[in-house]
Amino acid sequence: RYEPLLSEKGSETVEVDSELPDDLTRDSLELPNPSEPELARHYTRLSEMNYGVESGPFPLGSCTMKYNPKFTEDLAARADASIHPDRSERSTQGTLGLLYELQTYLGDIGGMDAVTLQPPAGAAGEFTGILVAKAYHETNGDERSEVIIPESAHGTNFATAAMAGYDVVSLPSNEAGRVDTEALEAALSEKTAALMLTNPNTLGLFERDIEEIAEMVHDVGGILYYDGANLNALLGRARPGDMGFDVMHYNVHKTFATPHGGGGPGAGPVGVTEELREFLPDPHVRATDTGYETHTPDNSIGKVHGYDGNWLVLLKAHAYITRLGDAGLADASAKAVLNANYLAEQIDYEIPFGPFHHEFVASAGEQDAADAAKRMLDFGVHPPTTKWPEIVPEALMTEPTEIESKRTLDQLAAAFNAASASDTDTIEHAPSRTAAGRIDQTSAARNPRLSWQALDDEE
Amino acid sequence: RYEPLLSEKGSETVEVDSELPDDLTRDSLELPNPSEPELARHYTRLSEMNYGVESGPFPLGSCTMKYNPKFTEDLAARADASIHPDRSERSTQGTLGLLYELQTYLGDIGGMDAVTLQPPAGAAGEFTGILVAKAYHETNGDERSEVIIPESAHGTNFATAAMAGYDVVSLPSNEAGRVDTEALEAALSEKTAALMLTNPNTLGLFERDIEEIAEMVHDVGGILYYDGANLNALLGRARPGDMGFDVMHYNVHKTFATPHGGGGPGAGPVGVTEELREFLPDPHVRATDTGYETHTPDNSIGKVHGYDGNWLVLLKAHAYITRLGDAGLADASAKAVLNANYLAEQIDYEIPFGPFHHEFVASAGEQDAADAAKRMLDFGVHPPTTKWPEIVPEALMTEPTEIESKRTLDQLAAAFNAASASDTDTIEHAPSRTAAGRIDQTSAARNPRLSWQALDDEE
Amino acid sequence: MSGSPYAPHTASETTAMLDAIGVDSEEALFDIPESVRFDGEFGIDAKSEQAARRAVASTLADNDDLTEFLGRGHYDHYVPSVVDHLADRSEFITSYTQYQPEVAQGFLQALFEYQSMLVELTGLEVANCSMYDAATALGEAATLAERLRSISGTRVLVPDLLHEGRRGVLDNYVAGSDLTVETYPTADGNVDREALTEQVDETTAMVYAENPTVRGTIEEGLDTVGDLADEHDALFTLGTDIVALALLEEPASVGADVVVGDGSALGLGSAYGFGLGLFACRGDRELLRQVPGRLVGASEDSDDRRAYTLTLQTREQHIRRERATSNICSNQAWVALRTAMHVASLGPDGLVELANDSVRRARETAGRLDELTGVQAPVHDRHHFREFVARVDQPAEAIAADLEAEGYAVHAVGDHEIQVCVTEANEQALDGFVAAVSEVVR
Amino acid sequence: MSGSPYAPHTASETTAMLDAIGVDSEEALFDIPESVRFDGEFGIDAKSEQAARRAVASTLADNDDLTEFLGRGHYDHYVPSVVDHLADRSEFITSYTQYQPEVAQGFLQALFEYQSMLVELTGLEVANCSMYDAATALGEAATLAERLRSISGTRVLVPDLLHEGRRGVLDNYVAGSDLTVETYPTADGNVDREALTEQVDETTAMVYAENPTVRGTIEEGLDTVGDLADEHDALFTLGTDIVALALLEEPASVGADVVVGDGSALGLGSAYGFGLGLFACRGDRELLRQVPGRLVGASEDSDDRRAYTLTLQTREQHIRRERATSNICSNQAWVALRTAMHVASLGPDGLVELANDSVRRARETAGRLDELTGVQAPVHDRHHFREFVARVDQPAEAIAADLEAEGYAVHAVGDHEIQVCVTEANEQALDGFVAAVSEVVR
Repeated sequence: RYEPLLSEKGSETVEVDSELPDDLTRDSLELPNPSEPELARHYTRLSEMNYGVESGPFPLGSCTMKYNPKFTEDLAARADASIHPDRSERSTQGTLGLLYELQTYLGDIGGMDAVTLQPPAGAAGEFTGILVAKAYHETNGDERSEVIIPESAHGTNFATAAMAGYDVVSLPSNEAGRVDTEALEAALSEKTAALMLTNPNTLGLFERDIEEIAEMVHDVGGILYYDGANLNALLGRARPGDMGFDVMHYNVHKTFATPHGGGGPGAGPVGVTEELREFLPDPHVRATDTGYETHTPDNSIGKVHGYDGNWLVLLKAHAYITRLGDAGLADASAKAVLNANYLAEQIDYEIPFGPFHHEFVASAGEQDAADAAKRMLDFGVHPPTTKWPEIVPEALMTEPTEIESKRTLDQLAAAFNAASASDTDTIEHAPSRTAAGRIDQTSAARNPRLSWQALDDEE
Repeated sequence: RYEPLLSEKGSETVEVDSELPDDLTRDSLELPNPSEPELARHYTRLSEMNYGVESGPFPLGSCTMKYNPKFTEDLAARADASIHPDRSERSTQGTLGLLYELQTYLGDIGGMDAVTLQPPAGAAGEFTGILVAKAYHETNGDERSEVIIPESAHGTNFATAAMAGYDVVSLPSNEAGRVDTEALEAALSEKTAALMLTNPNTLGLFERDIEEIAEMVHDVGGILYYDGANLNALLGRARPGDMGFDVMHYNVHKTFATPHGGGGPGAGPVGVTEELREFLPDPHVRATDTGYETHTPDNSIGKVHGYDGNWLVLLKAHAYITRLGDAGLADASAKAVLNANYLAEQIDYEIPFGPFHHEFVASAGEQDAADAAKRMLDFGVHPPTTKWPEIVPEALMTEPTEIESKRTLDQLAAAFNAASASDTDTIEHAPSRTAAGRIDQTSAARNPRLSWQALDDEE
Repeated sequence: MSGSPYAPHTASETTAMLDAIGVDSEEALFDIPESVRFDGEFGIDAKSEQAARRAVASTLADNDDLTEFLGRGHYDHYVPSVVDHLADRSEFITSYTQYQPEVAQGFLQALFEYQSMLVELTGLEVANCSMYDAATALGEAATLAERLRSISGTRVLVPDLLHEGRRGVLDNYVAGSDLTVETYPTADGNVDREALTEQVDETTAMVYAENPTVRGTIEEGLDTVGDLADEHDALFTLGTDIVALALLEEPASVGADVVVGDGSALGLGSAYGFGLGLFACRGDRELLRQVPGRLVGASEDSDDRRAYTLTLQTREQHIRRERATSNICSNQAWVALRTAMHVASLGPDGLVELANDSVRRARETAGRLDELTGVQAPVHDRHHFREFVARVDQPAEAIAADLEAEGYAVHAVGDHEIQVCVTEANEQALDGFVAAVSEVVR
Repeated sequence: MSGSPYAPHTASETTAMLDAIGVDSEEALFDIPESVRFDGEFGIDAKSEQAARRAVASTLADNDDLTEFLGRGHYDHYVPSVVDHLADRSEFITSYTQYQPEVAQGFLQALFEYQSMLVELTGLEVANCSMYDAATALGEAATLAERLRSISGTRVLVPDLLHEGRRGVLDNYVAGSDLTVETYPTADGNVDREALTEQVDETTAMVYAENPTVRGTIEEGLDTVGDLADEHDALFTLGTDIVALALLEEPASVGADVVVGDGSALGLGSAYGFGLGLFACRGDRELLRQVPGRLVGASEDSDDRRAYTLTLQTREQHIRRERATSNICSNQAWVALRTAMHVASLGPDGLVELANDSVRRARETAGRLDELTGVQAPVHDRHHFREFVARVDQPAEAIAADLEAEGYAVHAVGDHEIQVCVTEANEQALDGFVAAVSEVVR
């Protein structure tokens, strides 16, 4: 059903009068002016037109849509968490203590020697990690110009490398869906600043040759970077640091269950080996004899966030890890992998690669994967990630996470199978049972209307 | 859409083992065992099948469905509000202080000399008030056996009088929809313990003869009781105490915007004149030179709640009054009356009585009022109270409250008028756009299935 | 601020609405005789949300920060955060009684589930969520007994140790009836069954017992009390709480006809006595006609899909008026929603574990206090649930006051008796508490 | 506790699932070489929700309870409770980026409304909600300048007083580009327009100025800066915040091409630097192709009803990879939702009033401090917004430390300069603060 725009419910234009000279101020301001009850109804209705983790299964591959424990929200809402970043360290021992503990937890979980919490998102973590690699090479007087990235990697990897000024060398997969070590050998050179990898990769496959890969990268003086998007497969089973990775980022909004918030905020802490610790961003939290303090690492890359990162998100991640502990974390990965494998058994679509871990990529085959996904919406579930990675034709990239029960997985499989069994006409016209029908993306892009003012102009 | 029962999603039977002797314990316990994500989804879905004030207009006559300010919830959630009732008074000065202030606010608003906050609901307030009247008569050595109640009064009035051991004398209305003073004269006698009145009455009409009525009741030694259900019409304009009422209850979940909670909890504080103060329930909060304390009034009727009433509800009412202040309270009534009168102008159904205040009673005429209400559901609004008071045939008792905007009232009027224009077949089969179709009340009552165990037995 | 912050009217809208009505001021809409118009002030200043919040919080802050070891019918159990978040969804908390079930299926189903949980926990067939608290539920049980044709007596028998609040409310509930309330003695905390046998006869309308008792003891042989009531055509009403029900003898199995007590021990935590009264009873026709409170039943909608609705409403005040089974209208539905959520969150395992912990904590804590010079605990040679009475050599009031000065709250229940309640909410403070007791009892 | 509390599997379900897969243990599903298996421990004990909550809260409680008079780019305004309650609805906070718009209309519309509010406030045509904070938004603005074909220069000019965090991030954002960052001088807090005129030439890619400035002064004659940038084909990027936008000159009217700054001054309150970066820019074709971040556009669904969708996605990393306009993926959508709610809650009246209060409070507070011996305020002979710099005779660090001991936090921004920010969040503590300052400055 349709909910009018706030502006359609009533706006008001006020003349702006002030004690300031007129030439310093604007003349007027027009904005919606809903009463609080109207406001509450507006956003309540909007929320009802939105699908979240508590609406049903949300098996978006590589997104790790877990349940977000409510008590972490309560902690984030505490008055003593609401402090200004420019306070003295003496007066913020609680915040610094929690950040230090989280650094330690993440270091242990990833097998890394030092962790910065400053990057405010996974992509920001990648940027930070690549800047660290760059600083390392520069400190060594080493001019390097290339970052190697498997073609099945997350788009952020490519964009990040470019943002840091590197040329991107794209690496094909082998027939088994993993890194082609021969192609890697060919790509590596003294120009190689880093290889960015996800493990398990976006097909859910563990890179079994990871130690050999690490050795190859290190042999040419490169840095091995771990994209933490798929860390939920490995908690307590394997650690990037132990595999030879030098730098990694963590997506706390994936692995550590902080809410995705409709796209964010997340947080993308970065872990490094001892050798790279000196390059971490400024400031960095460390323990002292009497408490905690911040300092600037010796060869710090500087700042990647205006302050210290997405604090309240980090706080929630801390609370989640505190709650689960070793046993809970290990079980989370075990059940995530169990769920992916069980779900895969129940669905009719072909799954070309395996053995996979916490996610798998099915192929919609003759169907358009995007259409198949729209059809799944009609069964009250959220569809998987579609059309990516491209190594699987018409990919349906599926990650149920550990939070789904067998019963829910069966329902989800039924939705997959109903889509699979649907004819072309049906899926092309799906969905039919959602708040909105299929939305025209082309006209949105061809004629961008990005504000209600643009809509008004049109009329 | 259908959401399975928790028991259908999965139950578990556990053997009960304990350190206690076996004969003191039960053998086993079977209950649902949802995981927290499943639990969250279950209740999220259930909530989506429920209409609240933030879903749209909720013009239930005599129910005063206002917006419930969120900040009052935050205050009720504070740790320092979560205390045990058996604490010392010295350690609970915050709670006692708030209760004392609320007593004072309510006394001022109602024109009453003393207020008890102990009754946990409006009906409990009525019971308390009638017990006070009874104690007053008994203290005077006065045996009285009857309570007079207008036939248009709330059902609770009758039930309360009976519960307190009184015979109920039902009083007809006059042609104008108000108390028939001649009939009242005839009904009054030295057997009259009390007359219970609502003003404005359930037709929204102010009892213009209230002073004469009070004099008549007082002349026979009776107590005049004010049912506070309609107090939202009068805030800052008139006070029951000034009209000659001796006892009154307040519905804080109506007038003072605490949430109705799907039927409760509410709170029903009772105000009395100085003469009746000594009969108030035990304990009663009063101020001392240094703070606050509780005491037992001299001729207290005793307890009407195991402890001190619905504290968190009272806290929210206090916060609401604190926020609005004199000006806000007066404006609330002004806008409530304005809204009722404006809405009445917009609807096609006949409204036989007036001038009304915060609510009016329309007649569905040839239509069945309950059917008309079901039809309104199809337009996304909540219908008014139906078939009551019976003085209006096929009554649609309507109270929009002050929170609705002109725009919303126009939409609500459109729903009324659409129902009014619908044919019999349509309204008899309404609603058709809700989560459930028309529900069979008769079979529910004829074959009571009051638990999932009963449903299982049936299968 | 000149108006209600929750009224949306702009000045121009107000004018337009007045014009549509045909009057020139809001004032003109009030049909109130001059003589009873109010033109005074309450003297309450309007405040911003921020200021109102600060004002109330500032007064609340006058409550001392004590660790409470208090119980006696009102308990503090840890409420999972998910309960708060779900119960606070506006569709639940701002909704009304379900008179339009087609748009209230969510709350109706939740209450139906609550009823079902109570059915499982009590072994009885019918449960409601309408009672304000344990005391009013007890009062309603008594008047129910009077209404039942199968019961002819008028005497209500209650234990001499009955909580003062419950007794006070019961007295008021029977004030309009022919019932009288009498006490029967207890022996070492529990029902003195021999003495009770003496007191029960054909004039008895109801026998009331509690398990656990107000002093935390666990009853033994309640089935004989059930039999006794049954033999004399009296209603057997058992008082308990929702945690104890998970562990102690099932009320139905000891012959209870009605169960009352505290439901909000789960779902609400300490709330200054605010709570939820349990109410469950047998499901035979006579009781179904006479039971007080709202009941949710299963039915079908026009498409023959399962649906829920309030049912058996002809018992209620809005239909039956002075012949209603109770005057209850506003009830405790939202608290029941929370309680059901908490029960579901625990599951049977968690609930039984919590109940077992309640036995263990009382035993262990009594044991630790008993080791102190100047304290003997427990006073009653019984099994305990969650709480127990301890004898102190010093005056109990002084002990309680001294403990309060140390930051702990206990009950003083006799000249030399204190009562101590331990749950997961205060267990972490137990070492400090025991140390404080050891200081103050000397 | 042996497993994740959020995994629902009973033992029998796990077994059934393993059977269905055809393996006999969860272990067997992990295709990880022995050599990289981890069999150590992290040493983190699993905790109950209650214990976990207590543990985190207990550490948080080590933060001192100070009244903050802090700003400099991160502000504490009172967030109405309704914002918390609505934004925390699980359909919003637990949802993902809107790749399936048919089930994400709610969030998309809310973001579209946010964009529209920014359009009104800035006078520019395009706004997004993707920037992490003011600093990263500034960095993105610089790299946007580099991508624009209409701009040929490489020098980014920023004020010498630029906040250290913003400068640091900017330096990193341009590290992979050909851009260089230079400062231009300020005069009494504001842009030294004469000096700037000297510096701007055809090699200039972007001129950045702020209004209000980091020292709280309000700029005058920004239109000349806009003209200057325009004349030399440089991008004019203006830094500001969402409250100031309601009062100060509209960025479009002074020639700003891009607006960045702090959005979370509304909606989030003090959050240790966590926030939302504003980002708005002109809407011409070239900018539309090059703008970073997510954009929501209006479209129609299959029934020709208005609907919303992410649009112009070909700019983004998941499609364009290394040629994307930014690497942004996870963004600040939920903070933008909160900011939009807060703006809507205030309405234009409330927002302008809040902005005017920000001018008044800074002026009045500076006036009160100026009366004290040992303080001169404000240092800059300018109009101020929300905050101002004061000169203190004693060393600023010592003053700040002494004030902290009294329960107040201020910035020490120079050897003898403190900076003080006043909002409705700390205004009620102003008397105490001024008294404390008068004590410590002597």
